[in-house]
Amino acid sequence: MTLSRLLRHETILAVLTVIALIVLASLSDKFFTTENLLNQGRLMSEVGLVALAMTFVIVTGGIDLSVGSILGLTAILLGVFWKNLGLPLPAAIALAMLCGTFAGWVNGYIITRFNVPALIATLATLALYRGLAEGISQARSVRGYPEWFFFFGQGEVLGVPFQLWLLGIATVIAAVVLGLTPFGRATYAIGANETAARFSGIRVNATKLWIYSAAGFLSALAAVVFVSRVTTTRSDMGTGLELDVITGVVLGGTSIFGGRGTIIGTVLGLILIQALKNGLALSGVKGDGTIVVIGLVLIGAILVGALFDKNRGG
Amino acid sequence: MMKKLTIAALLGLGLVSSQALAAGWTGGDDQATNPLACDGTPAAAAAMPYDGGAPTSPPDRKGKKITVVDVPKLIGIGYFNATSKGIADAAAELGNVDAKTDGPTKANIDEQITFLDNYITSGVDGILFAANDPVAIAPVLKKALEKGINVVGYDANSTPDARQWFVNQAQFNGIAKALVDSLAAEIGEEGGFAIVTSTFTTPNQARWIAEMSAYAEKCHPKMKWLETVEAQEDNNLSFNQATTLINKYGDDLKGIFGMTSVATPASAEAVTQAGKCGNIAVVGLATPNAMKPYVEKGCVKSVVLWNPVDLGYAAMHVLRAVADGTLQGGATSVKAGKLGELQVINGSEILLGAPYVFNKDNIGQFDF
Amino acid sequence: MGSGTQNSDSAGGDGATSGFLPIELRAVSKSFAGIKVVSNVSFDIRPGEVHALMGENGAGKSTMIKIMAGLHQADEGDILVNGKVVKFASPKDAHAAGIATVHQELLLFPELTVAENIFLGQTPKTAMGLIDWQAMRVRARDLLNSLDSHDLDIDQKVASLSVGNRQRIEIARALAQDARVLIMDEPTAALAEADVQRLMAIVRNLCARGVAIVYVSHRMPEIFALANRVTVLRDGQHVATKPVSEVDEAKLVSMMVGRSIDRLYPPKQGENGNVALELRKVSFGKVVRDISFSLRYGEILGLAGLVGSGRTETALTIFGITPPTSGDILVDGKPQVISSPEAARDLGIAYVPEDRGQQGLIKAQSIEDNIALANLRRLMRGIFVDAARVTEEARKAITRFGIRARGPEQLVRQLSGGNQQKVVLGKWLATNPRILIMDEPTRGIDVGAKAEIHQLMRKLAGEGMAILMISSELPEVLGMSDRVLVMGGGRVVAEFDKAHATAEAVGAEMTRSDARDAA
Amino acid sequence: MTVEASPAPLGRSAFQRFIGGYGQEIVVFLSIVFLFIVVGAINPRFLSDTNINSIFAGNAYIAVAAIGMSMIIIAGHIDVSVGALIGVIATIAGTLAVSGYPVWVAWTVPVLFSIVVNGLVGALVAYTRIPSIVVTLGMLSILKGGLISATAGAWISDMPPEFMIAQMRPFGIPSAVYFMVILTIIASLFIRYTDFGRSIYAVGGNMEAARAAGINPERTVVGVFALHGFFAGIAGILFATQLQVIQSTVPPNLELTVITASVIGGVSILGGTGTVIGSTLAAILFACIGSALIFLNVSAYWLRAVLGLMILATVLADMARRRRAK
Repeated sequence: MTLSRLLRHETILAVLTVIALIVLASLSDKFFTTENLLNQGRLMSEVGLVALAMTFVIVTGGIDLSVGSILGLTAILLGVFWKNLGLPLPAAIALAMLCGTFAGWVNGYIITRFNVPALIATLATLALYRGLAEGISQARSVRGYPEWFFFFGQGEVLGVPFQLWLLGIATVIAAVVLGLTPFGRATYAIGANETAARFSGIRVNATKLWIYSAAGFLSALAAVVFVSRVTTTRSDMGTGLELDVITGVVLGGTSIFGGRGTIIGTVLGLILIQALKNGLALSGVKGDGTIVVIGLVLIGAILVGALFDKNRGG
Repeated sequence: MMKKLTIAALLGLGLVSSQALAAGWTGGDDQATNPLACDGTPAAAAAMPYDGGAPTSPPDRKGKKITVVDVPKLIGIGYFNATSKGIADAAAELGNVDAKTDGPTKANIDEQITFLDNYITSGVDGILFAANDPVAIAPVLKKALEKGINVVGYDANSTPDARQWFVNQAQFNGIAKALVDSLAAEIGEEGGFAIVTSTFTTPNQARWIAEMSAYAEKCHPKMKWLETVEAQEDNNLSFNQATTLINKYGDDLKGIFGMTSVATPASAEAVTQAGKCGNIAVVGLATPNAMKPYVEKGCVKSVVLWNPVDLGYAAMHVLRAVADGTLQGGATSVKAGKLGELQVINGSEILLGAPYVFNKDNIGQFDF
Repeated sequence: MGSGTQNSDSAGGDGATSGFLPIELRAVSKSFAGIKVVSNVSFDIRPGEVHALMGENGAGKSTMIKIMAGLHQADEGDILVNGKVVKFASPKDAHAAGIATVHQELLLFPELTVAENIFLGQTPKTAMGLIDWQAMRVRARDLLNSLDSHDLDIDQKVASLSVGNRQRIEIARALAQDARVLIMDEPTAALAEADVQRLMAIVRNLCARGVAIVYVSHRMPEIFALANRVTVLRDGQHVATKPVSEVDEAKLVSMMVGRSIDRLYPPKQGENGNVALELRKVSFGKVVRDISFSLRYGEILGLAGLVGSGRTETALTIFGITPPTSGDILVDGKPQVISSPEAARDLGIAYVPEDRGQQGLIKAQSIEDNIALANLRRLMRGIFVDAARVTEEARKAITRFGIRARGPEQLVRQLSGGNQQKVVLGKWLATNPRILIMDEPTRGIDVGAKAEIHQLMRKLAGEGMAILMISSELPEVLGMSDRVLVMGGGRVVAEFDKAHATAEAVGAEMTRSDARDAA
Repeated sequence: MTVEASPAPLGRSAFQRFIGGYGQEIVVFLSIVFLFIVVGAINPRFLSDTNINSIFAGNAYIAVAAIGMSMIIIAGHIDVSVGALIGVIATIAGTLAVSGYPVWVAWTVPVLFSIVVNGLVGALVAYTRIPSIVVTLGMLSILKGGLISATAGAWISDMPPEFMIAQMRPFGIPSAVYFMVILTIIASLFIRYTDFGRSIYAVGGNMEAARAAGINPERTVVGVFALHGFFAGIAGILFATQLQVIQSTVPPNLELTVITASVIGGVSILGGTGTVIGSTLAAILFACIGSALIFLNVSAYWLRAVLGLMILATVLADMARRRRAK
């Protein structure tokens, strides 16, 4: 009962995704090919990684607008640590990811310690982190990374893009943590009723700190993949990422009010968006038309979900 | 308390920055500059071997109808509308090209890559691009070459091996010279000026500013750079930033450089609305249509730009020539329709010509 | 308004002619999703009377109230106002007919001022049709003064007010509407004793002005002190409407429950054991000051006092929500640092909080999810939550506490108040606590469920559990406690053993402490 | 607490009520004064009438849009599509103006369009209970994509001079400033002195209580979105007529600026409280900061970091103030 309740939106979404795939495949014979699909997987990896963490964030009833800025900041730090400070690249990567995770932790700290609504706190850090990226880099790009580094963003393992493996593993971990562990239960409980969760002995602040740090960590991981994929570092990387990520998560059925949502839904939401972007482009629809379609699908899918909910009573 | 800290931090940053500025003008990049001679003697063009890439076993496209996609930095600004028009004109003229323009709505490297990737999959014959980042775009362009697609850049280059040819509207140092000389002529050798650019990360603008800085140091050493401000590709922000500069420097500000086709008209507007026409010169890169009102009123004397319609036109012709196999590595010139023979420089670049300086007398003749 | 009340005698006698009844219900029925929650109910309300509406939770009282308030529309039957059939499409229509409601959950706007809360929806206007704030403030002051609430600041935001004061605002709000019928849904459920007295005075005051009151409460003493007539509902059916003089408590209960219930508090079983919990000069800021007491295994210690006297605050300090700023807490004789509810739970302390909906339960989740929440670490297999054991644990609780539910996966928000409370209890008892703190354990719970919970508390104490009970219902404190502590101004002001804990003595200490607090 | 403040004759004094009701607004106002004094002391040109004029005029359209946004947030909702909407309005207005329609048509039709579009958004939010952030996120895509599809990004220029309402300068002051000031005053009075205005607070503060008080929350939500559409429409017209050309694209990040102005102005993101004066002051504060940073020679590279820091500082100061108030 509970499961079916949670899966209701996901079911609609799955049906919608399948329909979209069929329609798109019939519109262009280049769409449903292994090569294209794997390539699309590569392109959605960065958004996907961040969306996993964002699902947790939104399930707790929060939001994180600063993920794109954290991605930019991490990318810049990676470059600066390596080129300007002369650290070995692996150390630079590790240190930059640590900083990205710390940026996420700072979000969590502001939110839990000062009781600032997440939307406001991360609106401020959205500007702050991007500003730090610009200030530290002085708007200079860092290029000329060694060849081995490009493996993260361009390499393949068993014919599948490396970052798709990364996304797959992260997805499984996230789904397991959210669906099957006490941490996941705590996440839902916090989103549904934070006070009651605290009164039940759930460590609310610690849980939130973990989640925002994880959002920072996954944004940082996405930054490494991104830098490796495009072979350069710029301070404007990841601009606007937050809207793509939030659209995917919300389309996936996670309630923006918290307490409800699944990783499966998020993954379906991401696939649907990526399939639309790619499939419509392949069938000759221009980018601006695709944006309109995605907006309509977002409203439509949530609308259908809401109507179904109403019909079942509750 | 918090506020005091903020102010302290703010002042601290201010100090830091003013020291850091000694090196060059804010907004310039850190690559080597190559300022032209002050008197305009052309630099000796060292012949370079072809350094562009080559598509892997492309099909024979000679004379056949090809589909071409043009992915500019972003769509929805006047400049790329003009290049897009040039491409469409050339395609219509050639008759055997099916060309369309598509791209991101923001100058975003990631989205541009996604667009290119999708078009590679959909199986186009040729790609025209203006890169948001020369390095970031390289992998996806190389992928296109591997698929046997002909790749030609214009406006903003990629690393040379990631494309076949690049149509260069004007060399960076040439633009820099034209801009700085124009402003010096208007405000004199000792005037103070400021720069309104898009963002510090935009490669072309950063390159120009660096070259301008180098050229000014060499040829107009007493001109006083005041500061550079960012204004995105946003009309209103450009206007506000330019207005603030005018208010801040008062009579010390004699001129403004607009580095983009958005910033220049907005700066001219700011000067107009501040009632400073004739006191503050505006020189910059811009499309003639946006500048006509200011040039005709005499508020702006000269606008520097190549003709973007011609740029798109040339790029399309180059792509056709590449597809037909008539343009190959080592060539010294290429025929580009009504533009005639264009010269090959730097190994794999095709020079559109010298930058064009629009003024009151000729601006009425252009419509783009 | 006011012209139609000429035959309102203050005692609410039976002389009213039906043509001028402020409200009359005829054979009203209402179904939700095919289930009939109210079936064929008829009664009337006379001017100036207090009409008690009674019944167990789920009997249909709330639905009846909502129908009268215009929030629900009856499927069948008629509502008559002044003898005319009316249709209430929205609360606005009910207001226009002179019917106002003081909802149990106090429907106020926390961020708006007292004055505005009273008048929102019917603000005084200037000649230009704009809101006349000055007139609004003057009238708000007058209304509150007429309710003997001179101390309420009309410019204060409601967010910072106590429950009793919020209720006064709701009543003032009803008066501002010139209400002829005032429906009060469990008005005393969240009130401390002194506030209850004050409320009863206000109710009498209103009746004297000719306002009819529909009074819903589970508390018998109030019914007999206030009501003229009583209507009893059971399972959506109308059992009877009688003058209060014709019934006694036992009779009312049997009408409500359909069977007789032992209303006696269960006696103590077994002997006290060792000291389970000891507080030594524990303080938290200014709300909990120098509290010292000890609680033994097998003992039920009652904590009495007015709302705001520091009872709940003390419980929160013990439970780690607001860890003590000074003093020591000893569990089993060992000093412990309790910095979070988690730490408290791990020491075997459980807390059934005062606000069930906000603090006790996650209403949007199922019974099993709620019960598992405090027990996650115990219900694991490896690093995963063992779903089967979660369900099993919930089944056990459902059986053990007689929770009436479709099954472990039913959502908590669909349960009645009593059953919800049992879920909270189930959650905490599943942690195998040795010390149980129960804050208002039977607030808003019907008679039947109340008795069950009292029985259960006794049984647990008999099995050796140490229980600290906080209650605003004096009879409950006296009936259940082995020992009573009275709090006031954040301090313990008096202690009584069972023999000396009389209503008079404890009540006197409670109010005396109130005076001390104000000083 | 059962013990309330000691009885006053009626309530609090007018001064106490002012401080209590406009805490955050006063903070923002003092910040503006503070900036004027400090920056003015360092560089007196900051206080020149031209600079003050441009500070007030430059962000006037943001202030006007933030009036509507504040109402939306007070009602417990949010609109992330306002930037795209303003871009669309500006384009429609410009297109009408260059197509030879009378200027009053070019001014009013886009505003009506904006009211209708946002009214529909409001209806979707109110009657289907889809969170407003989701609906407006979708609208953002639709408006943005639709605008580019329709215009292909062609700039609009050569608009008739009488169309350029934001550039008119009655009595030497930019007309955008009049719009900002007058609309703020009207909106403040409206939201304080009309039933509809108060119902916005009621719905945002406690939806069920509002319903019980005889307010129709759905209608209020539709109304407040339509009202927001009105202000966004005016903002769009000001935006369109500020310069000689209209870019006919979506102004970048405008929605975030507008929302930030509302929030810094003291509107709680949780709904139910705030005023429209605060957001206007905040929009002016932003213009002040933007200008001050240039005047103080803050390196442009660090500008955004400083702005973020200041937003954070304001938010934390507000939180501290609220905690003290409790």
